[in-house]
Amino acid sequence: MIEPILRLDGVSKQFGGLSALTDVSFSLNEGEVVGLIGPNGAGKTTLVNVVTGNLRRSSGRILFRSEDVGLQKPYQAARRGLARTFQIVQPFPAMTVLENVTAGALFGGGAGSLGDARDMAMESLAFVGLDALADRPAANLALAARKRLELAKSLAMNPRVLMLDEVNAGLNSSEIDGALDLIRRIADRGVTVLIIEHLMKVVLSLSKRLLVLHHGQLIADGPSAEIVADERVIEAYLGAKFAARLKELNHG
Amino acid sequence: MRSGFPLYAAMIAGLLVLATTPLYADNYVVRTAAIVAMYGALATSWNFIGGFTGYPSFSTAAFFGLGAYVGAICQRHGIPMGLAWAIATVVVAAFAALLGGIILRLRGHYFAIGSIAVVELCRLVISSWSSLTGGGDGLNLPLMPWPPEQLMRFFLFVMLAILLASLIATIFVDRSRLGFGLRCIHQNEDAAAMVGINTTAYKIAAYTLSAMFCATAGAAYASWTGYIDPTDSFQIVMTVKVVVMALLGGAGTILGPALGAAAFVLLEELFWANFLDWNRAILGVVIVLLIFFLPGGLLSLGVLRRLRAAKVGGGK
Amino acid sequence: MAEPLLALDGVTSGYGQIQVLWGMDLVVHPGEIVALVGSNGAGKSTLLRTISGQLAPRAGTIRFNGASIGGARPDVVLKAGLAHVPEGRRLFRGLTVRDNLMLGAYLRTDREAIARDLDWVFELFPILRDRQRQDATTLSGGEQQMCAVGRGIMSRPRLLMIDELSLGLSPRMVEHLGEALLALNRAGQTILLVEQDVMTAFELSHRAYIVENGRVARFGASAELARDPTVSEAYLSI
Amino acid sequence: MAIYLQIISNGLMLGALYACLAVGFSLVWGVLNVINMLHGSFIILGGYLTFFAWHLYGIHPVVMLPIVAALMFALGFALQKLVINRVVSAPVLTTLTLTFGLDMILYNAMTYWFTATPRRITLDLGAVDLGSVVLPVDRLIGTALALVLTLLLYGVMRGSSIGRAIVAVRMDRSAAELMGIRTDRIYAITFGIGALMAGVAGVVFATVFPITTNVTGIWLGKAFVVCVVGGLGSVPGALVGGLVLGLVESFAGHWFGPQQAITAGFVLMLVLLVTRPTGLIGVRGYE
Amino acid sequence: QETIKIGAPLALTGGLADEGHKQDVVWKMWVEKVNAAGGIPVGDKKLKVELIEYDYQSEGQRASQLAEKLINDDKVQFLFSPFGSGHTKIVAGVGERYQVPTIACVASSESVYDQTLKYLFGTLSPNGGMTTAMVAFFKEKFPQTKTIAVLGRDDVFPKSMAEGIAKAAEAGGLNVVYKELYPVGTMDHAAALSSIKAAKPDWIYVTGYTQDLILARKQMQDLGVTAPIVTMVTGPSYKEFTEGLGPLANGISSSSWWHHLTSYEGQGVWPTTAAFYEDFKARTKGDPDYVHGSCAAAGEVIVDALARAGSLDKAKVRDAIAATDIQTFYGPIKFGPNGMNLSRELPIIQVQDGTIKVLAPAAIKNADMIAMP
Ligand SMILES: Nc1ncnc2c1ncn2[C@@H]1O[C@H](COP(=O)(O)OP(=O)(O)OP(=O)(O)O)[C@@H](O)[C@H]1O
Ligand SMILES: Nc1ncnc2c1ncn2[C@@H]1O[C@H](COP(=O)(O)OP(=O)(O)OP(=O)(O)O)[C@@H](O)[C@H]1O
Ligand SMILES: CC(C)C[C@H](N)C(=O)O
Ligand SMILES: [Mg+2]
Ligand SMILES: [Mg+2]
Repeated sequence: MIEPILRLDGVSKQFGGLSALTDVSFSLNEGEVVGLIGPNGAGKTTLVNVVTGNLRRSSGRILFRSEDVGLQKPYQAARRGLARTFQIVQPFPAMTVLENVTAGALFGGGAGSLGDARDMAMESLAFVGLDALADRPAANLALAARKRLELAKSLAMNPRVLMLDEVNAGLNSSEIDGALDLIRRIADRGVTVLIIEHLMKVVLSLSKRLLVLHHGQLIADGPSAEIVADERVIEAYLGAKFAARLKELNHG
Repeated sequence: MRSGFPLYAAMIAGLLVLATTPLYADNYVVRTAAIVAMYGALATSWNFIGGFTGYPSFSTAAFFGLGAYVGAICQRHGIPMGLAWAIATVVVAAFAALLGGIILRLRGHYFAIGSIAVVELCRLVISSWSSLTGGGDGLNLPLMPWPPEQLMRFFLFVMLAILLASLIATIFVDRSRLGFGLRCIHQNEDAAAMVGINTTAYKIAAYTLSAMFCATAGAAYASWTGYIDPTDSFQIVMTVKVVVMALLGGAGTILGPALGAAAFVLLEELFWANFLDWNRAILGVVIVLLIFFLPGGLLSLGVLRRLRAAKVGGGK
Repeated sequence: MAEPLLALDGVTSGYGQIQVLWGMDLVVHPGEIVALVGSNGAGKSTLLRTISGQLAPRAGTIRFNGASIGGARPDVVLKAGLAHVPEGRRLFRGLTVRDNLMLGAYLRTDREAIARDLDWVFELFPILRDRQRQDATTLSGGEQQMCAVGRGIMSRPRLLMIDELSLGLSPRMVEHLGEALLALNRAGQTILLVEQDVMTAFELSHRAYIVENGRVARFGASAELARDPTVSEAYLSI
Repeated sequence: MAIYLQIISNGLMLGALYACLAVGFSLVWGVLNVINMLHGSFIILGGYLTFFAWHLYGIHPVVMLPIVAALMFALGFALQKLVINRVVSAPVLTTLTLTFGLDMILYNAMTYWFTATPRRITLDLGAVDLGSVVLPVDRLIGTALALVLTLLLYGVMRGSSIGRAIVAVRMDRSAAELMGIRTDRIYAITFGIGALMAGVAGVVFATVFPITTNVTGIWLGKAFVVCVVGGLGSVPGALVGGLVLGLVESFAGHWFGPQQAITAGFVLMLVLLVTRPTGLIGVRGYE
Repeated sequence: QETIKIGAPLALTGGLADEGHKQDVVWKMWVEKVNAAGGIPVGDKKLKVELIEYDYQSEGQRASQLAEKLINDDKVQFLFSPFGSGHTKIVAGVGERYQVPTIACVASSESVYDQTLKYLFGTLSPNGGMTTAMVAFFKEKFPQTKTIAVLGRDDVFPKSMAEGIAKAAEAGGLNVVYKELYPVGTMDHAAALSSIKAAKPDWIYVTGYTQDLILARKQMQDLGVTAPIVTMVTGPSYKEFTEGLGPLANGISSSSWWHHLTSYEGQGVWPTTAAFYEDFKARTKGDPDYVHGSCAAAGEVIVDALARAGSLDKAKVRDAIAATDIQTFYGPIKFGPNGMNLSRELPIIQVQDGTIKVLAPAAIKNADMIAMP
């Protein structure tokens, strides 16, 4: 079989007494779009932080293209092509939208010169449909635009794996539809996407495969359809009412 | 977008004004010009770490003082002056790089305090290491057997050279990916790391740059006065003065710090000549007014805007 | 019909040059749950900030419980009985969950009543009881939201305003919070709710206002709005 | 061994004074996030008030304690409300520079009016001789006062709702507003308390050390070290930091000579800054 | 009408303010007297003297800046260097560069003069004169003296004195049981004093400037640190010391460069020591100390040199000063090759019930040495 692009092997993370991640193991295959769901506090964001080196895993191995990157620094993760977005978006406020993305291209995307970087930046701005706002200061974008900017920045780093931590939280339906389309197009470029989301609508429409975290443990990993029917998942995450709503949607 | 022309023009003009003082003014004016150039270089150096990177560094006096001492010690061991200055520069740069590796992990107020502590610590170490530094005795340097006018002119040009060097370095950094990276760090360090900037390395680079020219200036200053001692070589007041100068001109811009230095030194001279008893207080008032009414520095004034050139790095 | 608890009449507001609200009219009656829905940047949060005194209205009147509170300082508004749970939780770093909750009762002096309300918050959100000694900002997003709502409750407000209840919460958590709000409401708590997830909003509220670009686009009984095809077309496309 | 008892008691007495000197600085730093370069001058100002009251009108320092406290609180409160408040949320560079400028003014004024000549209050209280250890009475009193005042502040911060509000404002200004807290007032009160503590430290110091503008920088430096060693914005932190610094200086002075004493303090500070930026006690809520 | 301009960077504020004001007083006194007499004879005309003073606020860098200002802007022909060896070094450097004769009246450390400055002259005699003699004298008075503890301020003069005394003591067969320097700005001597106490020396020798010494003395008292002989240099030379300490000053011994009890005679505006004493007393109500004496003498050096040079030509004047060999109320003045006044017997003094007594040299002694109370 083909070598997975990212593989976690018995990864754990403690905060003092509290264990945010316990012996988590799974792997992502090149080009896959996988959903990561789980109740609040399950450890989803922590998981991302551990993979990108923002937090140091307490134990376990993290393999990127079968290289152990468990001790890498965030900037190394970025250069390797492990990009992520933040649950709370983090732009360079005083810089223009273009400059924000240029930074991604220049340092993460390995652009040779400022010039190339700007071209790459324009490209990914166009891709996410922000090119119109290129010269606006990032600070006074509305939330939806800021989330797109975050995406454009990650894209400019031409990542191999892209981890999206609730890029859709706070967007309204029409905006979400836009985002969905965008993420699909990203995936079509062959980028492996791990998408963390509470909006099942989003998760289900994007990913064939779901991972479910609960109290820091991976309680399920499999095809979406099965997962949403899984008793433990309903119990731990979806809740009976929502599960019911899903069912009638699938039938109706 | 932005043309460098007004910038260069202003820069050349400024340097020329200083360089020509010996032609028409007496020695004291020339001395003042040299002091302007010196502080200009110090402020411009500070700009790398304080202006571009946004790290509130107060280490200037430490680098200046160390430069002075390294240079002095070398000269006393018979090393020719120029070489001594070079050595001072390199040694202090290395010191800054090492130190940076340690204290640049700190942020905001902690970094500020740490960088101030460095000044105090250097003073204490230098003064208790008598065998090498003469401790509280200070050190005498070989006096230069030149007539005062010539001597003064010489050091004016030396200080101007250092200033010019620091300015060129600034322009270069500003246009390079280093400058861009530093500005990203300034804006949001975590996000900077996220886009693949090796923040540690970049910060150390900035800190080292901010130390080098201070060291050269310090060494030159030592040769100039011919006598240095710990208390006068490591002054917190000097450290803060330099920061104020940079703010006064406009931190993070190319010419701002140097401009601020000139303005500050001249003001100081003025108050000093006219209100001996209160000059310190008046400077205090100037600082307060600056903070309130000119937070962006002189270069945020309409007239001077065009010199502001360096907006967020490399954005062209 | 009884005198409304909160009544806005032609309120305009904004930040610096940016005007955000363009004459909002809105009423909340005692005992109601009223929902505010609308896309990002519509001005929902700005409205709440204006009501709670963080922004001063530039025109229009805000009457609360019979008195005009337009432009009053936040502490005055709060004393009048109007609590605001801000968007993004805004818990106090460095303080334990418990201390955060206690700060909700900053203006109160009735110690034993405060103690009772604290217990009541812990019943609503048991997880908080277990985490009460943890630094509140190290809680997960959902846990933080509970803490924030709890902090709002601790001031014993006549009207509780919650901004973005479900932002970043799991469906189950939203459901749980929803039940908690309903329980609160049954206990007589009047609530003004800003909500992105329109479905949840309509389920929870008696009446709802749809805000667009700083104006009220539609309002009415939530059930009816939910049934209205034009509305579901725009907001309910799951 | 006798000598060590003496060294330790020297260290503890000095340490208590340091704690008292630093606690106000630490509070302002922690809550307003402002490094108050005026702190050293505030201490000396408190000292001058005490000295002249004693020198001109024979008022005993202990009597001056509440008076100085009140005056300094008023000064601090006003200064914050009128001046510092305008930049209170600006980055450290701005606030630090501003307070430095203000300090230049105060410093210059004091040097001009009182001259740099050191002033001294000589109460000649003698010393208690425990054989192996000698404890100067004025220092003992100073130590006691320092401890009492510091603990008093702790009580206020911990127990009173003002204390709680101060912490809330320290963490999130606009959220604190929603709790009904008036942030501008809290800031002014905090800065007032900071100045007050500096002032009373000055009163205590006036009986032990010479009062002169030349030493403002020295005391300010101590405040830095104590804060970092103990941990920011926390009364217990200041207490621990002060005592540790006192002991370190005392022992270093004995073992390596007075030249190394002060150096040791700064080294300790830098080491802690890097290894344990939150100080020995760490940043906590109250305090 | 041309005048003779003398420039003086002075510490009128800051740490050395007291000392600065001493210099200020005497010089003004001297200038008035000279000008009242019509000025200084140079060649065939008499020129008035103008003294230009600036406050350098006890900050070395300012001292040098002001020296430059005095020379360039105010065109002074002479410099009076400020108080202390440290700052004298700084100012002397400037004077040398501009070849302006500089008279140092309060710098006595050889290290100031050992840097081959041709234009620097000092009216104080070398520190050495104050150490060996003192060791000998104390051993004679207190034969049981075996050990000495030395605590010195890490600053040019006090440091050289501390090292000087330690050497002299060892040479004189004493055992140095403690020798440390304390940094400038030390506020708490408890640690050092405790260590000294533990060493139980027969003689405690502390150097520093007045304020350090007052502080040290007080803390010695607090910690019950004492010895048969306690010497503080140069504390008791100043009335600020005795006034600042009151009874605590009693028994403290020291040495000085000059004392008003001496009875020298010679040329200049003050023919005798007594004459100077009277004038000074009349003007300031206080007793003059060596700083006053030495500073006034500096003026006399210039008067004499100008008379012999017969012109204001820098080089001529400089050589004239170098050739100085005069008697004044302050004693003989004759500069050695390094520009320092030649050594002579210096007074050893002690505070006895509140007043300064002279213990030696025999010629002017007015009291016998007592042990510390
Ligand atoms: N720095 C930290 N210190 C202590 N505990 C932490 C820290 N960061 C996270 N935690 C805890 O780890 C658990 C997982 O947090 P995490 O943010 O990963 O949850 P999550 O799955 O992202 O939740 P949400 O969907 O609400 O964002 C939570 O219980 C949280 O309290
Ligand atoms: N502090 C501010 N300064 C300037 N403009 C602001 C500020 N806060 C919000 N705005 C602007 O006001 C408009 C309304 O913002 P508001 O937060 O009220 O929208 P919202 O309805 O709450 O949207 P969301 O659902 O994203 O919270 C937006 O265009 C936003 O950019
Ligand atoms: C205070 C005096 C003793 C000055 C001393 N003569 C010196 O050389 O500094
Ligand atoms: Mg999360
Ligand atoms: Mg909102």
